Amino acid sequence: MNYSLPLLSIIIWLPVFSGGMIILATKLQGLSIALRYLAIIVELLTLMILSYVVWQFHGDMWQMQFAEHYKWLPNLGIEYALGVDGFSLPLAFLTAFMTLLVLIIAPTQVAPKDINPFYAIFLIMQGLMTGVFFATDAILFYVFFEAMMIPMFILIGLWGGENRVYATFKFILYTFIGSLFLLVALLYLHFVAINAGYTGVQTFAIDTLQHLTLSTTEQKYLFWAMLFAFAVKVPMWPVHTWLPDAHTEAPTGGSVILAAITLKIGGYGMLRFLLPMVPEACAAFATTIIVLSLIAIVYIGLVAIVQNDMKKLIAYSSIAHMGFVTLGIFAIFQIHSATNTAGMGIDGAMIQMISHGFISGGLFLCVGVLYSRLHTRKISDYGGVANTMPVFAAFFMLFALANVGLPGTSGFVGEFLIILTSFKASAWYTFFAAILFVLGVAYTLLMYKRVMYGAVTKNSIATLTDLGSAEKLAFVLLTIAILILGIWPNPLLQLMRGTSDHLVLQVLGSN
Amino acid sequence: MGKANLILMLPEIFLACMALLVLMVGVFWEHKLRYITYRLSIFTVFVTGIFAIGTYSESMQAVINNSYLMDNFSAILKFILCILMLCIFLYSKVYIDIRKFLHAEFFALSLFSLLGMMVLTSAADFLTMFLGLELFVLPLYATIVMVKHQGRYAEAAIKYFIIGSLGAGLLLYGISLVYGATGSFDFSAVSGVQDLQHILQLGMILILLGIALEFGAVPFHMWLPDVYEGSATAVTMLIGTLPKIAIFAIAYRVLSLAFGDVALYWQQVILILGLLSVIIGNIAAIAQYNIKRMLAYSTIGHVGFILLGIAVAPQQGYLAPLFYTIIYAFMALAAFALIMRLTAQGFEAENIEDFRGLNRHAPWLAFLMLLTMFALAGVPPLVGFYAKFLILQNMVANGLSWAAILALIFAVIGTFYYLRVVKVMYFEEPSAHPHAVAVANMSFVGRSIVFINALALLALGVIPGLIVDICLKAFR
Amino acid sequence: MLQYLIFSAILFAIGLSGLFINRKNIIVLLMSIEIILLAANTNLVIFAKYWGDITGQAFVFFVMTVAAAEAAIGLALVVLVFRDKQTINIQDLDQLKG
Amino acid sequence: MYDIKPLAIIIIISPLLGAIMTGLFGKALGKRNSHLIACGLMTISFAASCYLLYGFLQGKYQPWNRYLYTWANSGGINIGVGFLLDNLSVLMVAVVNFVSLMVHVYSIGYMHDDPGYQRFFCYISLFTFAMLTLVMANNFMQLFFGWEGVGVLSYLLIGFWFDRPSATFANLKAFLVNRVGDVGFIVAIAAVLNYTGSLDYTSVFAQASNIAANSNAINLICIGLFIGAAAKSAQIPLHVWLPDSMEGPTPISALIHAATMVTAGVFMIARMSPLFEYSEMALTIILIIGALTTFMMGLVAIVQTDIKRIIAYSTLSQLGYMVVALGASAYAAGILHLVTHAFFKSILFLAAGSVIIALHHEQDIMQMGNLRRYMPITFAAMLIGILSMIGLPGMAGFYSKDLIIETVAMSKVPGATFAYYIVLFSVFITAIYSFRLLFLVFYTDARMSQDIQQHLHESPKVITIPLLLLSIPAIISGGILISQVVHGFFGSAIFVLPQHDVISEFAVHDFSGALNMFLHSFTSLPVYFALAGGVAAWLCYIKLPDMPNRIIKFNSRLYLLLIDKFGFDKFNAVVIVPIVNSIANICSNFGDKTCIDGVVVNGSARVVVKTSGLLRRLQSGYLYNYTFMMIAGLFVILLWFFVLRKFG
Repeated sequence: MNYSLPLLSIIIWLPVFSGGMIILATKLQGLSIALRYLAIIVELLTLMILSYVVWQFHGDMWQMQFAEHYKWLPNLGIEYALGVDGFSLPLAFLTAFMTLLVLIIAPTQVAPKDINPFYAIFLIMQGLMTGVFFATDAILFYVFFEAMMIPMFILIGLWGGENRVYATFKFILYTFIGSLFLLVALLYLHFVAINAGYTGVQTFAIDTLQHLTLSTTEQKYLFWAMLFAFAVKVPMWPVHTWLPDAHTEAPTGGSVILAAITLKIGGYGMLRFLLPMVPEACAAFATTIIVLSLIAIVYIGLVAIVQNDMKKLIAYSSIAHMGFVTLGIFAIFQIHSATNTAGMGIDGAMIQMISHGFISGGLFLCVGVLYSRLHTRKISDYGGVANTMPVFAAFFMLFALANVGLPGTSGFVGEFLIILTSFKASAWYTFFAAILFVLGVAYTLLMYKRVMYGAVTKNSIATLTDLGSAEKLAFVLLTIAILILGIWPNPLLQLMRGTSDHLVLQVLGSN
Repeated sequence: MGKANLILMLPEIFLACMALLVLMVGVFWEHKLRYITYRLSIFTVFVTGIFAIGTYSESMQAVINNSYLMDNFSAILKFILCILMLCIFLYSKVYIDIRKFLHAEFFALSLFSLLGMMVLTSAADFLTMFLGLELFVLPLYATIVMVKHQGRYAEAAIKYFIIGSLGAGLLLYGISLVYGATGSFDFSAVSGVQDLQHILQLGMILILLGIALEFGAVPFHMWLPDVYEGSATAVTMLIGTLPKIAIFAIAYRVLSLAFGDVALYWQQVILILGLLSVIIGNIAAIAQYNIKRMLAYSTIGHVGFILLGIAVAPQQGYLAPLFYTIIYAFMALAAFALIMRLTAQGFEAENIEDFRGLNRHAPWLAFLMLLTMFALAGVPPLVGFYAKFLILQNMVANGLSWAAILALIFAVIGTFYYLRVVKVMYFEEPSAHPHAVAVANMSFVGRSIVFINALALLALGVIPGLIVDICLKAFR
Repeated sequence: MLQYLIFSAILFAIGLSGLFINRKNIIVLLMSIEIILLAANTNLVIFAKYWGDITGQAFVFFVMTVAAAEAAIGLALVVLVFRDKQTINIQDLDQLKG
Repeated sequence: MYDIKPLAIIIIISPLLGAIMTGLFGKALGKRNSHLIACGLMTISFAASCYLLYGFLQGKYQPWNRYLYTWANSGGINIGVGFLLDNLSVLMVAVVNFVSLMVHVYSIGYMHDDPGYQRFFCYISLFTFAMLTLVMANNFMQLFFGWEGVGVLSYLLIGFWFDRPSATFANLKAFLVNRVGDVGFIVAIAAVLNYTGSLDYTSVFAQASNIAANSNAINLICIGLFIGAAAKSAQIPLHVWLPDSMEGPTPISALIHAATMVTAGVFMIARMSPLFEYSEMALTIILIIGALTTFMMGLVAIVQTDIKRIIAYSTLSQLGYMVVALGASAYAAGILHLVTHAFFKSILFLAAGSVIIALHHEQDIMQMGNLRRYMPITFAAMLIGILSMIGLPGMAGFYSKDLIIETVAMSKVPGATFAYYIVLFSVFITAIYSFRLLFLVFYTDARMSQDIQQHLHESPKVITIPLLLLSIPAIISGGILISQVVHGFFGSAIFVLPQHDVISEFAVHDFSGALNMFLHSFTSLPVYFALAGGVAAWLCYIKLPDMPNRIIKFNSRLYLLLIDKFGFDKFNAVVIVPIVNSIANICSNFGDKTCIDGVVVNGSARVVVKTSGLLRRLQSGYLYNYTFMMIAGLFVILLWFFVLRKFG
C-alpha cells in the first residue's frame, strides 16, 4: 500500500504541534477563544483522519499497515517507524475519542484562565500516547512511552488535588522504575538481534525482536524485566498502589486519560512485546500471572468496597477490571484444547481494555461533574443527588452498570470473552474471576446508592444544577460508544481479527 | 618538528597570546573601556573556536616530538570547549558585574584554563598531560576568588585547591612509576609493554585515580559539592561544564593510547567507581536544599555514568561516554544559566525554595528549567535520555545488564530531585518575596542563548542523530 | 635503587598522611602537597638515572615550576582565608558542608 | 411455512421502542402520551405474541430458530443474536406479554401521581424487552443478556422510590444476591463453551450426551446453572432478596417478583432440560432445595403481617413447587405452574396494590379488615387468585399443582419421596396463609382508622379491569393447557430421558382429560390438605381470634424462628457482611496501606532519604575528613586491586 500522506505521523504530531502552539499563544489574550476552538478542531480533524485509517484498514491482515519508515538514528539501529495493526488502531482511536471528551468537558472543570494550557497539555499527551501505539520501533515506543509521562506529571501537579505532589511523585517514580527494566530488556534483545545477524535499522524493529531465538533462561529474565514495566502500567497487584493516588489527585481530565489510556499501554505492551518476544517464559509463568490477576480481581475488589473517596473507589475498580485483561492474556497459555480458540482471550483482553477506557472514563467524568459542583470527592458528603440531577443520575447509572459488566454494555463483552477463555484453562480461574461480578456490584452500586440515592438532606445537594450542554454532549457520546460496543462488538473484533489470530499463531503456534 | 606542523597549534598559540593580551588590557584600559576585556575574550574564544575546527582533518598528525596530537577528536572537542566557553562568557557578562568580579582577571584566567583544557585534549604524553592539567586547574582555583568580597569563596577555593593538588600529586606519582616501568613518557610506550609489573600497575591505578579525582568520582567526590556551592554561579558554571570534557578527553587519551591493551586491568576499577558514583551521587542529592549543591551531587551521578561508559569502552568504543560528556556539559550549562537568571543585586538563587512558584512569574523560565531538569533526569524525548541510552547499550552489549539495571535504578531515584525542582516551580504557590527575575541580570544575547540552549535539549532529543554524528566523526 | 624508591614512597606516605592527620593549619597542607610532589620528583630522578634517560629529569623541572605556581596560588588563597576569617585553622573552614 | 421473523421482531422491538420513547422523550411527551405509547406498543407486542401462540397451538408454525446478526466472532466461535421460537418460548412470551400489558394498564392508575411516571413506564417496557430476550434467546450469551437485563431492571424498579433508604437497601441486596447466582451461571456458561465449543442451544443440546460422559462436567454445568436459577427464582438460600424487593411499587411486584422475572430460573432450567436430564445429582439438589423452599417459606408466610410480604413469601413457596417439578424431571408441570402462577399471583399482587392504594399505602394486614364491603371487585379478584393458588379443583392452580404433586410422587430421582411429602404438606400451609390473608383483609372487623374508612372506595377502572382480565386465565388456563401439556405440547423444546419421564407416565396411567382430573381430585389427598388448611385458617382468624396468640405462647421458639425467617437475613447481616467488610478493611488498610505502600513503597523512599541524610553528615565540611576519605578509598581500591582481585 502506498499512501502519499504520512497519515500516522499527522495523527501523532498534529495535536502535539497544535498543543505547542496553543501554549506559545496563551499569553495573547485576544486569541483565547480562538485557541479553544482550534484545539477542538484539531481534535476533530485527528479523529477524522483516524476514522479514515479505520475505514481503509484491513482487519484480516496482521501486517503493519500505513507503515512509515524514516531514518532517525541509523547509527544506533533506531528508526522512526510507525504502523498500525488491529491492536494499535482501536487503542489509538480510543485515545483520540477520550481526549475529545475531555476537551469538551474541560471548560466546566478548570478555571477559564487555565483552559488553554489545559487543552494544550491534553493535545500533546494525546499525540504522544498515540505514538506509543503506532511505534513499530522498540526505542521509538520507549521514547513515547516515557515522554507521555511528562505532560501527565505536569497535569496532575498543576491541577491536581491537595495531595497531588505525593501522588505525582509516586506515579512517575513507579513508572520510571518499571520502564527502566524494559529499556534494559530491549537493549538486550537488540544485541541478540545483532548477534543473530540483523543489521542497521532492523535491530530495534519490534518485528525483528519478535523473531529472535532466545534460550529459556534468557526468556525468563527478559520476561520479568518487561513484565515489570507493563505490570506497573496495567497495573497489576502488587505494583498498583500508585494508581489510586494518582487517579484521586488528578484533575478530572487527567483521571479520565489515566484510566482510559495510560493503563491500556500496559496491556498493549504485553501484547506487543511480552507475548511474541518471550512466549516460552510467558507459558512458564502464566500461572503466576494468572494468580496475580485473580488476586487483583478479588483483593482489589474487596478493597474498593471500603473506600470513601469516589475517585479512589473507581481507581481500585480499574485495577480489578484490568486484572481481567491480564487474566485473558495469560489464560491462553494454559488452554489445552484447540489453540485457535485462544484468540478469544486476546480478543477479550483487547475489548476489555477499550471498554474499560470508555467506562472508567465515564465514571471519572461523573465524579468530575460532581466535584466541579461541590468540590469534594468524599462519598459521605453526598446523598440524594438523583433528586436534583436526574439526567446526570441516568448517565451515572448507565456507567455504573457498564462497570459491573451488564450485558448490552461494553463492559460485558470483554469480561464475558475472558471468562469463557479462562475456563478452558481452569474452572477455578473462572470462579475467582466471576467473583468480581458480585464485588463489582457491591462497590459500584454501593457508591451509587450512597451518592445518588436517598432523600436530600444537605443544602448543598438541594441546590445542585443538572448537567450542562457540554457535559451532556460528552456523556451522550460515551453512552453511544458503550452501547454500540456492547450490542455489537463484532466489527471491532473483525478489525483485529488478523492481528489477534496472528499473535496466537506466533505465541502458541509451536505447541 | 617542522614549521608547517606548528600551524596546527594555531588555536592554542593564539589563545595563549590573547589571554596575555586580555590580562594586559585589563591592567591598563579596563577602567576606561568598561567591557573591553569581555569583548576581547569573546573575540578570542570565537576565533580560537574557528581555528580549532580548522584543524579538523581526516588524518591524525602529531607535533612536538609526538607529544601533541591533532586529530578529529581534539579538533571537535576544542571546538566544543570554545562554544561552551563562549556561552559562559555571554551568560556571565552582567552577572559578574552584579557580583563585582574582577573582569580582566576572570576572563584571563578562564582563557588560560581553556588553554589548559585544549592542551589536555591533544596530549599524547604524560608531560603534556600533567602540564595541561595544571594549566587548567590552577587558574580555576584563582577564578573562584576573583571577587571583591570573597566570603566563603575562599573556603571553596582552598578546598578545591588542596584536593585538586592531591589529585595532581597522585597523578604525578603514578606518572613517575609508569616512567620507572617503561623509561618513557609517551603514551604509546606503555602500550608496548605486555607483562605488567606491579610497579606499572600501581602507576596506572594512581593515574586513573588522579583522573577520577579531577572528575569527581566517588570516593574522590567530596570537594565537588563544596566547590559548586561555594563558588559564584558563573564560576560554578565554568567548573561544572568544560572540565568534564577536558578530563574525559585525557581519560580517553590515556586509556586508549597508553592502557588500551591492558584494559582488563582497569575496567573493573572504573566500573566500580562508576557504580559508586551513580549510587552515592544520586542518593546524596536527595537531601539537598541548595540547588547548586544538588546539581553537584547530580554531577557525581552523571560522572558515574560517564565512567560506566568508559569502563566498557575498550570493547564498545568511546562514542557513548563522549556523547554523554558533551550532552551533560550542555545540560549543566543550561541549568546553571537558568539559576543565574534568578540572580539579582544582593540575591543569589541558591535554594530550591527560591524557585517556588516560578511558573507564575516567569513561565518561560520555568519551562526552560523544566526541560533542563527532565533532560538531566534522562527522560525522553529530551536529549539526556539518549546519553544514558548509549551508555546502557554499551553496558548491555558487554554483558553488564545487572550493572545497567543497578545504575538505572539509581538514575530513577535521581529523577526524584530533578522533579522536585519542577514541583517547586509548578505545583507550589510563589513565596512571599517575589522572584528576582530581573531582565538586567543577563544580556539580551545571553538570554537568547540560554533560551536556545535549553530548547536545544528538547530539539536534540527529537533529532539526537546530530550530536551522535559529530561524536562519530571525532573517532573517525 | 630500591632504597631510593622506598624513600620516595615514604615521602609520599608522609605527604598523604599529613593531609588528614593535620587538623589545624592550612600551611601544613600546602607542605604536605609539596612533599607529595617531591616524592614524585625523587622517583622521576631515580628512574631517569635508571633508564639513562634525560626526559625524566627534564620533567622534574617542569614539576618544580608547577609546584612553585601551586605554592603561589595556595599561599595567596591562605592569605585570603586569613583576611576573611582571621584564622587559618582548618576546622574553621566548615561553612560548606552537607 | 410462514416466516415468523417479522412477528418475532415486532414482539421484541415494541417494548424496547416504548422504553426508548418514554425514557428519552418522556418529559416532552407528557404523562398521557407516554403511557399511551408504552401501552400501545405493549398491546402490539401482545397481539403479535397471541397470534404467534395461536399459530403454534394450531400447529401452523414450526419451531423457528434463526440468527439475526453475529454478535461476536472470536476464537473460532460465532456468538450470535437470534431467536428461538418454539412452543415453550412462545407460551412464555404470551404469558409475559399478557401480564406485562395488564401491569402497564394497571400502572396508569397506580402510579398516577408519581413524579417518576414516565421513568416507570420506561423501566417496565424495558423490563419486558429484557424478559422477552431471555425467553426468546437461542444461545447462552443472549440468555445471559436477558438474565442480567431483567436483574438490572428489577434493581432499578425496586429502587424506584430511591429516596427511601429501605428501597435502596433492598434493590442493592437483590442485585447482589442475583449476582452471587450469576457467578454460578457464568461459570456454567463457560463450562458449556469449554465442553461443547458452542454457545448455541441446538448444538449444545445435541452434544449433551457427550458431555454426560464426563459426570463432573455435566454436574458442574447443571449445578452452576441451578445456582443462577436459584438466585433469580429465589430458592433457599438465595431467596433473601425477594421479600425485601417488595419495597418497589406494587405493579412491579406483580410483574417482576411474581409473574415473570422470578420464574426465569424455572424457565431456564426447563429450557436446559437436555442438560439437566443427564445430571442426576443436580436434579436431586434441585428437588431438595425446591421442596425446602416450598415448605419453609410457606411457614414464614403464615406469620407475616405485611400484605405484600405475605404474597412474596407465598411466591417463594410457589416457586419452590415449580422447582420441585423441575427436579422431578416434570419440566412441563413446572412450566404449567409457572403460567398459572403468573396469572394468580399477579392478581394477588395487583389486588393487594388496589387495597394498599385504597388504604393510602397502608400495608399491614392488622390495620385492614372487612374490605369486601368496600372493594367488591378487588375482593372477587383476590378470592379467585387465592382459590387458584391453593388448588381448588377446577381452578388453574389446581391443575398445575396437582400435576406437580402427582409427578413428584412418581419420580424416582433420589429425594423424590421426601419432596413428595413436603409438597403435599405445603398444600396445607398454602391454604393457611392464603386464607389468613383473605380473612384478615376482607373479613373480620375493620381495623383501619376512621378517617380512612370513610373514604374507602373501589379502585378506578384502569386498576380493576386488569384484575378482572387476569382472573379469566387464573381460572381457566389450567384446564385448557393441562391436556396439551401432558401430551407433549412442548415437543422438542423439553427433553426428558425415558427413565425420568414422569409426565408421560402420568399421561398414560392417570390422565384422561381435564374434566376427569377435576373429578378425580376429590379422591386424592391434596384437596383435603387444602381444605384442612382453609378450615384451620377459619378457626384461627374468624372463629377463635385469640387462637394464634395462644399458639405463639405455646411454641414461642418456633414463632420467633419464623419471624426471623429462619435467620437467613440475620446470618447475612451478622456473619457474611461483617466478614467481607473486615477482610476488605484488612486488604485496604493492612495490605495496601501498611504493607505495599507503607513498607515497600514509602519504606524504600524512607531508606533512600535516610541514606541521603547519612551521606550528608559524612560530608562534614572538614578538609581532613575529605582527604582521609579519599586516601582511605585509594587504599581500599589498591588493596582490592592487588590482593583480592583475580585477573583474567
